[in-house]
Amino acid sequence: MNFDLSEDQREIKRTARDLLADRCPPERVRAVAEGGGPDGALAAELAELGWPGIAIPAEHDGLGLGAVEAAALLEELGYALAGAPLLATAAAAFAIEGAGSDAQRAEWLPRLAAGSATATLGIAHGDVAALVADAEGADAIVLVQDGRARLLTAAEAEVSPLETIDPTRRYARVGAPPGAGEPLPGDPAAAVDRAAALAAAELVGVCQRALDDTVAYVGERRQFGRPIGSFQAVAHRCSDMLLAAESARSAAYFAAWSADADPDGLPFAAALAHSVAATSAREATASAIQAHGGVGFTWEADVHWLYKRAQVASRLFGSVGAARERIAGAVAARG
Amino acid sequence: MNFDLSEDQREIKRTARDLLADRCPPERVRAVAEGGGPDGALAAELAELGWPGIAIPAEHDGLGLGAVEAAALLEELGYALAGAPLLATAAAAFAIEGAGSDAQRAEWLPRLAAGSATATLGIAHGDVAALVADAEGADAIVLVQDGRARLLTAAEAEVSPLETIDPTRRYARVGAPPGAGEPLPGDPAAAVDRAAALAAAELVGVCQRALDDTVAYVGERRQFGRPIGSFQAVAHRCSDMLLAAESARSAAYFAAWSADADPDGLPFAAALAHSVAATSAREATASAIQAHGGVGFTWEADVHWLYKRAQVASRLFGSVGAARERIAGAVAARG
Amino acid sequence: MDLTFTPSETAFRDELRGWLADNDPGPEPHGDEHAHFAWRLDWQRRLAAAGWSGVHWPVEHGGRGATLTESAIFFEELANRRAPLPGNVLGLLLAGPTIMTWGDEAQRERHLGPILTGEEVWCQGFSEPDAGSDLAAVKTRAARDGDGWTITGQKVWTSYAHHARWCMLLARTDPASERHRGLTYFLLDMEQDGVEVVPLRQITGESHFNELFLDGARATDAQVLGGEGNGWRVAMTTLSNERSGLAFFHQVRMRQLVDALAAELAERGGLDDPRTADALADVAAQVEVLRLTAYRGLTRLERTGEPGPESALTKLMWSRANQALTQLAVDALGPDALTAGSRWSYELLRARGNTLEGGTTEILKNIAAQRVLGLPRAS
Amino acid sequence: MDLTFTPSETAFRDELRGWLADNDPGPEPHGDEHAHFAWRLDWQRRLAAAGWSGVHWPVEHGGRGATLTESAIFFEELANRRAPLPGNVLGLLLAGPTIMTWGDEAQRERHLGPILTGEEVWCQGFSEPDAGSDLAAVKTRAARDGDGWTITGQKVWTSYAHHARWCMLLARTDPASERHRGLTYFLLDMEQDGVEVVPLRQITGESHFNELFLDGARATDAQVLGGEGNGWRVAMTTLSNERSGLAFFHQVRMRQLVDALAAELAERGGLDDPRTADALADVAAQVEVLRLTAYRGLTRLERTGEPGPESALTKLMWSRANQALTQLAVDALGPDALTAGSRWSYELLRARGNTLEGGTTEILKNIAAQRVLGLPRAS
Repeated sequence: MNFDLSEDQREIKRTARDLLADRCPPERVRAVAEGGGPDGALAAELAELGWPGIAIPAEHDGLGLGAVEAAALLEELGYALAGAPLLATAAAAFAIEGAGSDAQRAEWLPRLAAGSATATLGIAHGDVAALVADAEGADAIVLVQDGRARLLTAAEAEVSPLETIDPTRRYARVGAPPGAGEPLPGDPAAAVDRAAALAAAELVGVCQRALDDTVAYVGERRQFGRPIGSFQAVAHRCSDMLLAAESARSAAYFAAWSADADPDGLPFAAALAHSVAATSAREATASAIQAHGGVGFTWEADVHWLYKRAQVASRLFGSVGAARERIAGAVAARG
Repeated sequence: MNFDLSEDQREIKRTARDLLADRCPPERVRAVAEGGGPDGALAAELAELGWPGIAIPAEHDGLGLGAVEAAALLEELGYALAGAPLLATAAAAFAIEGAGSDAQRAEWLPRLAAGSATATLGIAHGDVAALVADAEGADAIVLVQDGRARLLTAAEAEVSPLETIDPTRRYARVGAPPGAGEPLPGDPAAAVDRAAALAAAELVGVCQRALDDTVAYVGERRQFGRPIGSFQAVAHRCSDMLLAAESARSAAYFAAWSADADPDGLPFAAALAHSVAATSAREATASAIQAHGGVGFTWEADVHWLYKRAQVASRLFGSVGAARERIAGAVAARG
Repeated sequence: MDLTFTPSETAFRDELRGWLADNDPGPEPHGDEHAHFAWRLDWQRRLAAAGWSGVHWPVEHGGRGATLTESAIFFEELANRRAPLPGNVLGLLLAGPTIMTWGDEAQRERHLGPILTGEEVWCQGFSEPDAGSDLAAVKTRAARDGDGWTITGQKVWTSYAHHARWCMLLARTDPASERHRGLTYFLLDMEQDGVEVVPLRQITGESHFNELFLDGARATDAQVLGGEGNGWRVAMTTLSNERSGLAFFHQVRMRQLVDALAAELAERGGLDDPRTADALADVAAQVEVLRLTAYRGLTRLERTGEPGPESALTKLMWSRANQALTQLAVDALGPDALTAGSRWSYELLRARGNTLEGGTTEILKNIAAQRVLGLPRAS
Repeated sequence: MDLTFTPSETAFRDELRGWLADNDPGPEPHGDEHAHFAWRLDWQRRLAAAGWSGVHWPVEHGGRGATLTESAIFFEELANRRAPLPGNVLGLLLAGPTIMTWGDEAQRERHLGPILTGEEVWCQGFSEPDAGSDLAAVKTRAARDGDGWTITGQKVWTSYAHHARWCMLLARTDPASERHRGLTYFLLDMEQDGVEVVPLRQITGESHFNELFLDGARATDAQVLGGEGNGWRVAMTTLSNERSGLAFFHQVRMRQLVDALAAELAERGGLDDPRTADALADVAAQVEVLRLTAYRGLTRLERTGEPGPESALTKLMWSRANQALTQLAVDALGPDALTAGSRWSYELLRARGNTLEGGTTEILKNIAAQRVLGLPRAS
């Protein structure tokens, strides 16, 4: 029993934190968001480092690490609100690896690992996925629909850019006529769960950033002659944010570990991670705005990007309500 | 537009507050609860004063006042956790007055007003009402079932005493074979709504008592060298309790006024009062225990009676979920 | 207790309704903040021309002498008709009544008329960057300079400053003073060098608030309101007028939002999900309680002349309900509702300001605890 | 990261499971608190006889030398088998480790054995009526008296006091001292005049806690633990041992409660209501997160020797989850669940204590803010 990152995994996380702190300071995040993103230079640099292929098997030229390592990385990308499409590519790679044919794997995974191609994954209802991350410019789009997946090239998919309240990432609505693209022969369910685990990890980073920025602010900012963090209402708000962040972290890491080591437990763990991380991230980022006082409501304070990311990213792989339904089903079944 | 008690109504409330403070101090409430209630002496005294007949028309020997006056009284009975069956009798009287025949009114209302008979009302599903206040010893029991009501005498009803967590009042399960008792010819819906308005008013009193006792305690009790009420976490908890109490009061008074003056608005107002008062009372009384610290968890501190009353009384005329369904239906309909 | 209107209140409402039926504010301009404000000012001019501006002002000052209830009705009916607030809302609700209370004849004469018509717009210069919720920490300095004053400092959250001709300005005239003492209330002319207005962008992308930089701005003795060193008391008059009638405008707007959400959900079948219906009922109940509590506060104010606990609570209720409502909308309507510029995503973001503007939730709970419940202050 | 057990952990668990399969604690006595406690003491005697008492104690002191994970497994398995906590749980978790850390040879020799077997039960005399959550405000006075001490004062919330032979007692030995200084930690013999135990009835009707009145109680110098004036540090050792293994017992119990509620709801068709299913999922998720976070804390403690933020948080999670769970049960199961003495009504009332016992929610949030997040203390 060891429920913590290994030294190697912590090293990945530290490296990512340092690199992204340098490359994605708040000014950069704002510039990307105001410029409509994505951050091409950053994406290129991360591809150089092999990050897009972190969880792609070595036989397909990836780094061959696991979902836990990918989660550690995604947490830092969320922490920095980095404008690089790693979550999208990882999600699509999971699907191609897990449900694709040998030929599909050989065609796509090495290019995704190298960053010479990007991909994304969307959950479709009636041939349309309402919210897909980084679909514009993606070379491949995996649409999961009623338990089956198909792979569309950029030419085959109908990508309508969607300007959401979260401009730190590009989103789109993606449709495809019935029969367009080529089917992935396998069951994509596990890949969607793995993607949900990584999305949850990204939200853990969002929670942690909201907490860190808030703790720093309320320790400095003075009112009524003392730092506002010494007011119990503010201090307890920060404690609640800590609770939210650590809850999300427990659930997201658990889902990532399940993805690597416990396939039977993955559906429950992924639903748990989605539900807990989404709730935590919304609460923690709303709290961050509140704890910053009037300043938190201004564009320049930058905490709003976290709130906006939390709101939109929570919906990427379904609703919290749907995740809760899966949890309730699992609990009823084990009774 | 005047949304406040009139001077006469405030006088009724003040009189009740003073009388009950004298007759029902915490020691008395505890004695009644530990002895299994009810408080016969108190009930007799209140009957002398005509309180059971406060909303019974003068032509039936009642005081002929309205639901607002009754609500003001019930609020004080809740504030004191008085062990007298006035809510039950008022609920039954509403049904007999509103849905009964002339003969039924003439038979029962004068006796209920005089306190020479008591009655109660229960919501039945499948011939059984799961939770009825003060049914033991009641001379008449009105069972409302699928929109129709029937009146049972003590001999006709099967009353099984129910020991709930709230021993400040007696509750029972009441069953009756199909066809037992005599039907009330009219529609009892408005009577049930009026009863719910009074139950909500009673819970307003419970909220207010929880607040008053807590404010008194945290103003006195010192820790870390200062009154605990000066800690922001405690102070804000009290503010939340105030918010809960005033929310419940707004909703309960509105329902009582609607009962007197706006029959069309009553169903919505009653559901609102039930939902808001139940939620507020549970929150405020739980908060009262918490704000009292470890002492609040002791039998001797007496705040637990308020919590227990809030839990059980919230269910007297249906669940909060059912009230919410009615609210949602009303909102959808007005859209 | 009577939640219906009296005959005279009904007459007032019907007269207003009649006028509103004939006087449409016209379509709301979207996207252009200046056009939007011009629309609101024009609306105020039309209200004023018909005698509907400053309804709660005494007749002697050009108002209609409306009762508090009539004033509430006025704002409710405006909202019911989806008319905007008058452009010079701060002048009507804050500056005007404060000048009536503390102003001398010349000040009343000079200012009240242009406030009523909207000819001169007002803003409020109380908050400062370092002071935040702590009003007594005002640092803006007004120094005696010949027969007038020279003012230096910075204000923040000054809504309408970029449209305003005048500012209700709180500044420290006694440099040795601390906290509430040594403050003076100025009627500051915004049209001068030394006054710079910089818009402050909100998280919604709009700029409704401003920073106000004062660098050697001038005020005359005649522009001091209520006397030198008396600024705290004058400011309290302004604050006690805050939110009075507006609660009723907000309350109707909240109800409109609830109804709009219910309609949109019903159209999509969203109310078939009992979870959504339950959450909608919860929010609708909060909004209804807000309405009722606002009326209770109004009655109390009419009866006693003192605001009761209700007035401290409606702001808390409103902000909480609006945040819950907008989150529900986004949850229940799905990704469509998260589109930038869509109604619900705008409302979601805007609602985050509700627990900050006009007194943060934390400050309002302090006030409720100390002033309403009488709890001891934190030492 | 590996959430499976190592071979040695599995071996430990299997050995324990094997023993538990052969050794049933027997039916839980209901309604008679003394019989219930006797049952738990008997259970401890059987655990001790088989070498399963004090599993986390070093072998040299009669324990099993279990790792933290094994200790967690021990408590989980106990809960899984619905076995009770050992009767002398405060001796095993608090008194024993504190005596190992601070005791001299004679104290260890005298006390550790009877703690392990349950022969001598311990209680904890820290809290006082006027001190509440403020441990440094201890007023109980121990006065030098010949070659020993005479102790006068009052303690409260002393669970097990009515069964205890010994008490971990914190008293002030320097009457001029303030706050943390001048306190001394005594191993107080409860079997003497001058010690009176008065049960404190809880809102559930039970009496698991007591008031402890000390009126001239005696202690010898040999009964001082860790030296005169060093009581605060010794007490901190006791507190840092609090809740360690118990979190895992609670966590399994919470999961059992979730499962029991799910089964009861399923039987009545309650889960067909999406509102109920959603609320159940919420609570189940909280309980799962509690379990996971407790494991993360355990790993951190094993790796660094220092409890991480997790240990401060699991108590907050547990208390919140249990209050939500029991309210849901009562809401969803209807009036039946409100019957006095029924499972769910008992759990509902008992859960109110969760946010008070073992550190109130307010104190734990202070700790999280100051010690974990490094926020400034309130002045």
